[in-house]
Order: sequence, then structure tokens, then C-alpha cells
Amino acid sequence: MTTPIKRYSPFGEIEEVGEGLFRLNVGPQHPISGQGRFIVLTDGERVFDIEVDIGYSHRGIEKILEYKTFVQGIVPVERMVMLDTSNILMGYVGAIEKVMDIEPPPRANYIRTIIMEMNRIVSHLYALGLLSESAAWNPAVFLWTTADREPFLDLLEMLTGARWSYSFFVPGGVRADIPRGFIERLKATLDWFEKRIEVYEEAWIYNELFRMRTEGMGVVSRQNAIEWGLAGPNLRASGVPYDTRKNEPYAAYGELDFKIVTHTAGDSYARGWARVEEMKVSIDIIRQAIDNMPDGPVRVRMPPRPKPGEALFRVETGRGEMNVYIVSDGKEKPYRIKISPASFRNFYTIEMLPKTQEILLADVPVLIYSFDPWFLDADR
Amino acid sequence: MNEDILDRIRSLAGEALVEIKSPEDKRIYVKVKPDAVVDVARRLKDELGFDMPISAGGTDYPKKKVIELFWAIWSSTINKVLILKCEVDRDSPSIESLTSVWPGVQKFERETWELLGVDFKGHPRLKPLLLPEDWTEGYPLRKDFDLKPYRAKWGDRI
Amino acid sequence: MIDALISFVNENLGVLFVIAIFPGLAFILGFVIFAVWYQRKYLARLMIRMGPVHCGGRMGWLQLIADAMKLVAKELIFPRAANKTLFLFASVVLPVIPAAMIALIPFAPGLIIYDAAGVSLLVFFAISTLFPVVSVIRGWAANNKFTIIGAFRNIYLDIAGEIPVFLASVGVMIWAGTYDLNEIVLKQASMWFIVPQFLGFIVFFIGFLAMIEKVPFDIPTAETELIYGPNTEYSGAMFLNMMEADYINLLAWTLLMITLYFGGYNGPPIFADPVLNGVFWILLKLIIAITIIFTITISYARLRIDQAVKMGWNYLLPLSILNILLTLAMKFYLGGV
Amino acid sequence: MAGSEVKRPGFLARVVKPFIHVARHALKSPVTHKYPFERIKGFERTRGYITLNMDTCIGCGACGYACPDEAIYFFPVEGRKYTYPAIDYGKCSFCGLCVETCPTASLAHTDLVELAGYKYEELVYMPSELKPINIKEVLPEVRRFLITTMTKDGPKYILFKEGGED
Repeated sequence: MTTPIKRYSPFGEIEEVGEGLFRLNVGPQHPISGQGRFIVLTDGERVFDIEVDIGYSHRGIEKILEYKTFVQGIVPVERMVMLDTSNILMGYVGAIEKVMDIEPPPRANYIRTIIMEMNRIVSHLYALGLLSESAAWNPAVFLWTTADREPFLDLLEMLTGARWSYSFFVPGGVRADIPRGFIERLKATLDWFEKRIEVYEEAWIYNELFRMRTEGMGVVSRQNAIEWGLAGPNLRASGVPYDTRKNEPYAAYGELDFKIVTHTAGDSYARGWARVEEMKVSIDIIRQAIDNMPDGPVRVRMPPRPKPGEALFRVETGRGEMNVYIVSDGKEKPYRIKISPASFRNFYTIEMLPKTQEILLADVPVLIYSFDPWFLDADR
Repeated sequence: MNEDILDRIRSLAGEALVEIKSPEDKRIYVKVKPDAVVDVARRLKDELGFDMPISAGGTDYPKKKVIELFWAIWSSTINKVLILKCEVDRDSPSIESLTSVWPGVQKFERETWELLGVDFKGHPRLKPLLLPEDWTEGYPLRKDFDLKPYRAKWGDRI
Repeated sequence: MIDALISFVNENLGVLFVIAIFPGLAFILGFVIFAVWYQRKYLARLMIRMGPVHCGGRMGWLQLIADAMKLVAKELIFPRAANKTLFLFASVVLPVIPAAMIALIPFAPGLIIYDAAGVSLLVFFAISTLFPVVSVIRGWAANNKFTIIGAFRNIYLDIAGEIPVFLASVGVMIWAGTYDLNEIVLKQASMWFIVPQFLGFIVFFIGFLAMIEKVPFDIPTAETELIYGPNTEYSGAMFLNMMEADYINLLAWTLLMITLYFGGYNGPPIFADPVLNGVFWILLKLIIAITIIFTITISYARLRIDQAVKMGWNYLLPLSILNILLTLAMKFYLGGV
Repeated sequence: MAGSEVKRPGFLARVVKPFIHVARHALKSPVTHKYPFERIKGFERTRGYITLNMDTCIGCGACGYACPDEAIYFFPVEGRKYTYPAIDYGKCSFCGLCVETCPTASLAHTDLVELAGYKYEELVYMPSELKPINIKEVLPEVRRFLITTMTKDGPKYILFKEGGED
């Protein structure tokens, strides 16, 4: 005698799914789970519900920031996503600059752009590696991408002093100018990396078995993508031409010419592919930024206290749009900071997908990693 | 800025409107009365095309004895962000959930319920998200949440 | 009765020695050690890293011994809900099945561990069907959701893969006119069967990947979904046994493929050298074969179970039947070997 | 540009090309190095272990105020007139804000990151202990130092210095 299993529908009703189902705990100790847990309702192969359980690495960063000065807050904010620290930090620093009403010098904007695009490449490489690993426990592509991140991390260490968590952006600019020999090495790295992207495309994106696994799986329609609040390359893979870099330019993006990668399919394959194409766009942006970089100072003085007020700053991180809502009461510490990272939004779509289409148990890891989620990001 | 959009919002919100401003081109701040939030939200979505939720949360003001809630919504047609706000009573905060209008705010409201103690009526899944399931020590994002016991426990190790 | 047993052992001491010690167990263990080391080093190179470098000098050939010692020293954990007898039984029995399959393979002229009286190919397939049965036993006995899903996947996959594999080798049987592996090898002295049986080989090879449960068919033990499939709950020495069973299974099926399609212990027909004939050639072919298999394992994505089953029944099965018809026609018009 | 409508190579190329690409990687040289024996030199700006020059330090406390992790404490030193910073490396996140803030440039980064200890107390470095550390003391196994470079064919390690002396 089994009792019928129930699940939550999008609008609050509880519906019965069927008998003979069980809940599978994918995580927190599971090869794919990361620092979270996916509770999968399944009959053995078909999946009826996925519940994302986050919060295993909740550090209360929003609360911590209320006790730190604006500059001190840089360090905890960066710890949200280790892979993508400069993009995350740009959200925080940009919000402060907005509420303090200061404008960084143009050269600082270009240096920021270069660092952020390198960070985006690093982040997308890791996403591609995880996607390949989730589809086959195929460590080859994962280790290639991990190895190919190294030249970029070396460059970032050369420029900022750390492989990640650079703490390099401060309100009012960046902490140092570009060192000698950096630009030459960056150009050589980009030339070499362009050839590596071709290898990824032929070995993995065009791989027939990878296509069989991902094409037509986990389709998010344009309408659903907007209503569920999907973010980043996932949103663009569903056909919404939204990119914060283009729609609300920050740093030097307003002065550079680049295209938005969009796909119409909205399936896992398109999401994986979109990331590879975005890396090409990033290379293009870095090259333009090197060529157009103006001379001048890299940092302006920050006023000690902001005016009371509020601001919402949006930034395109590797995983999608992050926004920082900051309320200031005129003291040297923020009154309230609300950070909405991209993964937090993307997890909702993962929860919703099994309710709109058939997902098999084998699809679950590929589905999850096609969204490139990051628990530390969502937990804060 | 955005005067025509502000006018349309003024007309569709009617008496429920408390405050409206647009300090920069891509941001519109709208503050409404708490009992009209769902109504205004649905009309904002249907008539002005603000369809994509990008953030939601709240701020605690112990002196004013209110919690100010906000929902940030991006419009895919006119490419602007609207920040819909309302104030609820701090002692028994409760408001109608907006998940029926924008499904994507589900997780944000759940987080606000957990960290600020605002009850969202009609929310499909109000259960602990970030904190432990047996958390009884209050609402961490409220301003009167005391960090001293935690500092004593974890802060100073030498 | 004891006397009868003792006299039986005395009379068959030589056979037992061959099966249990040399070349039986010694060869198998030697292969497992070599294969694990080779897999680690070779896959590491494909992933542009070094692989083991510490245990046993620069080449790290002692790494498996160190790992095995670590695993044996670990506690054997039996899940509280498990059926402990069957749980232990499955882990002990599983490596024996593929080992018994190897006993039927001819390694050199006259060097065959167990000569199954002219029907060795059929016996090989008969033994191999035990593998999913024991797999279900281990999955059921562990009493865990992941293991039981893995066990059932194992059955689906083995049925979908083994029938095309068997029908493909029927083509070889018809072409050679015998069930005996030794005779099949002898008949390939002038031409390997991959030439007349090319279609059959394609079918066999895809089904073969399913039988050894490697990517793209490592569906039962899919790490990203099922942790380690039916083996999830095993620990310590029992886990070592399971890993060993995987490698012995790989060895058994690879040897069968070499025997059926690549001339077994024969050298290449062009420069057949009577001195080198035998173990040298079969080991060389074995190394080349596992190199290709290991490369395949990290080149492709894993299939879903429904795609794998569909591939088995919708494509491989008709192709294998077509291969049988083609073989019959060729035999009728060209005459066999 | 729309997702699946982009032209892909033919079926055979989609199956065979991945295999060839994977197999070709066997000829590449590894990108890893044997860490305790070979160590990569940091860059000029690398932020690692922080040293203190007590002769120039004026004990102003700016570093302690700047530190976001509250990892800097101040202690008097015998025979000197100020209180000097002590760094708790169990809390330090190597952000470098203290080094940047220091008005007399008494604090400086080194590229040393090998700071492990068996007890928490071992990670707290008193002012007199914040001296430059020879790498041999914390990493006795080290034989060679490498630097990373970028060549036309990809990243390469180049021998920087043989022997344990830094």
C-alpha cells in the first residue's frame, strides 16, 4: 500500500502525480551536486519534480556588508563566486559609484572591461567543462578547459596580484595600472585561445553523442524564460536578446562594438553552445579594448560618505545578470544591500522545467549544468 | 524623465499611488499602498509590459516601524526597470504574494519571508531556503537582530 | 567422499593449476594491474596531465598496489538495511564470471585454459548472461535507490546489447562453419574475419561497448546520475573486487573481439612469422584495442538508457540479421573459408 | 544567428573528429607540474605572505582599520616605542588593502603562500615574526623554480632557477 505522491505546481495547488514514485536525494554528497541538494521525484527513470535545496553555504553576506565600510565590503562580496570575482565585484562597486555619484576615469573603465571579459572566459570555460563532465563524467574536456584557464589566471595574477578574488576594483577606479609586458602576453594568449575554441567546438559542441543528449532537452520557451526570470546566456539561448552589457552599458562597454549571442532553440544544447560563442565575443571585446585604451589616471578619490538615497545597479556576470540594490542613509556603511545573483534566478527555472516537459533521470545532471548554476552565488 | 510612462502609471495606479519618481532614464520607482500591490502589479504587467522579475526583497526601518518591500521588474519591450515598493507594518508584516503575477519572484519572496519575517499570503512554497530548517533565532536581516552571540562564538579566536 | 575429492584433485592437479594459478589467475591479475596503470597514464596524457608519478618511480607503476593496500585495509561497511549474505556473495562472485569467460579463449596454439569440446563460443555467451543476474543481486541486496536503478539499467542494457553481439558472432560462426574459438582462429591464418564480416564487426563493436559498460554505454554505473550504480554501497576490499570485475570483463570481451575478428593469436597475414605467433600477437592486439577503447571512453558523451536500448533494438538487431543473410549469401556464392 | 539552424559538419565528422582531437592530445606535454618539488614563482604583484619593516613602521593603525577581515591586531614590542601590527593568517584573505593603505610602506607582499600549521596559534604572526621567510623553511622538498610563459603553441613552464635557493 503506497500513498500517492504529491508535488507543488507553479501556482500553489498541490497535485497528485502518481504512485510508486520515490524521492532521490541528489546531493549534498553526490558527484554532481556541488554545495547543494536536488530532491528528485522519480519513478526510476522519469522525473516528475526537482526541488533545489540551497543554503548549505549561506554566509549572510548581505548582513555582513551592513557592518563593513564600502571599501571593506569588497572582500566579502567577492567571495560569492570565486570563478567570476571581478564581474560580481563590478556589481557592488558600480552600485556604490552610483550612490556616491562618482565616475571612474576612462582608463580604469577599459582596464575593468579587460579583466571582466577575461573573467567571463574563465567562467564559461569552467561551465563548458562541467557540462561535458555532467554528460559523461568525461574528464577530458573538463581538464582541458581547466588547463586552458591557467594562462588567463596567470595574466590576471600578473595584473591584479591574485589568481582569483582580485579585490582590484575599488569605488572610483582600479587599484593599479597595467604592468609592463602584460598587453603583449595577453595578445599572444588570445591568439592561442582562438585556436583552442575550435578544438572545443569540434570535439564537444559538434560531438554527435553530445548533441543526442542535449538537443531538444530542457527547452525553455521565450515566454517562460521571461516570466521565470532566467538570466544570462540561458536567457539569450531562449531567444531573448538581452545583455546588460548592451542594454545598460557600464564600464567601457558602451564604447565598444560587439554582438549579442542569441539562439532560438532554448534547449540545453543551445545553452552550451551560447557559452562557447560568447567566449569568442569576449576575445573580440578584449582586442577592441586593448586598441582603444586611453591614457590617464586609473583612480579618482572616493568621497568618504555618500548622499542618502538608493540605487539599483545591474551587471552581466558570467552566469547572467546580477543586480545590486543599495540603500544608503548617508553614513560610511551601507544601510542595506540586496544582491540578486543570477544563479538564484536560474535555479527557479530548473525547478519549473519538469512540470512542463518530460525529463529523464539521466537528463538531470546535464540539465542542471547546462544552466551553469553556482550554489555559492545563490546562497550568498 | 520618462514622463509619459510615469503618467500612465499614475493613471493606472490611481489612489493607491504613494510616491513615484524616475531619477535616471532606465529606473522608475513606484511606491503604492500595500493592499493594492497585486492589482497594480497585474496592470503594470498587462498594460505596460513589465514582465521579467529580476529582484525582490525588503529593507527594515525600525524607527519608522515599517518594512519596505520592493520588487524589481524589467520590461522586455521598453527596456527599463521598474521598482515597485510598498511599506508593511513591522510588527505583523503580511502582504499578498506576487507569484501569481510574476512566477519568477517565488524564490525571492521565500527568501524575504525567511530573512525578514514578511508573510506572503498565497505563496506556494513558504519553507526555509537558506537558513537551517530548525532555525529559531529570529530574522537575520532585521536591524535589531543581534550579532553579538555569534561574534562571541565564531568571531574572535585568539 | 573426502577420498574421492582428494583423488580428484590429485588427478586434475595440472588443470587446476592452469585455471587457478598460471596462466589463469596470474595472467588476469597481471592484466588488471597493467590495465589500471596503463589507463591512468594514458588517460592522463589525453587530459594533458601527468598521472601517477610517485609510487614506483617516475612511471608510477606501483600506484595500483598502493591503492589496493589502502582499500584492503579499510573497513568493510555493510549498510544496515542490506541483505548482508547476498551483498557479500555478489561481490565475491562477480569477478569470477568474466574470469571464467577468459578460460575459453585460445592464447597460442595449444594454450587454452579450458577447451569446451568444440562449443566454446556458445559457452562464452552462456556464461556472460550471468553478469546482469549477479548485478541485480548486488543492486537489490544493497537496498539503496541508486543501486537498484543501476541494477535494472544493467539488465536493460545487457539484453539490448548482448543479442546483437551474439547475432553478429553468428555471422562469424556461419562463415567459419564452427562454434570452436580455436578453429575460428586457425581459419583466420590467411585473412582476418574483419574483412568478410565488416558489417558484423560494426554491430559487434557497438554492442561490445555496451557489454563492457564503458562510455558511451556506462549507463548502469553512470557517476553523474547514480554515483556508482550498483556498486555504490561497496567499500574497501569489496569495492576492489568490483573494480577488478570491471577490468576482467573488459579483458574477456576484448579477447573475444580479437579472437573473432582480428585473427586471435595469428600475426598479420602479410608478414606472418611462425616464431612470433602466439601470445606476443594477442597481447599486442590487446594493447592496441584497449588504447582505442580508452580513447573512446573520453571522446563521447554517455547515451541515455532509452537511446541505448533503442539503438540496440532498432539499428543493431536488424543490421546483425542483415549481416547473417549477407554471410549466408557470400558463403553460398563464394564458398566459405 | 539562430541556434540549431547553424550549419554543422556532417555526421561522420561529428563522430570521428572528437576521437581524433582526443587522441592528438596524447602528444602534448602535460600542463601540470610536480608541486612540492617544482614550484612556480609568483609575479611581481603576487599577493602572499606579508612582511613588516619595524624600523619604518609608525604604528598608526591604518592597516588595522582597513582590514576587512579583522585579522590585524596591535601589540607593543619590547625596546620599541609604538604598537605594531600582528597578522592572523587564519583570517587574512590576502586582499592587500593593508599594504595599500600603509603610509610609510612598511608592509610588503611576498609570493609565499605556504603558511600551514597544526594549531590555530601557529597562524598568528606576531610583529617580530613578520620577517621574510626563506622558502626552504616551509617547503624543504623544493628542487626547482619555474615560471609560466605564453608561447605560440600554448602555455609553457620555463625553468627559472635550479636548486633550493630562492
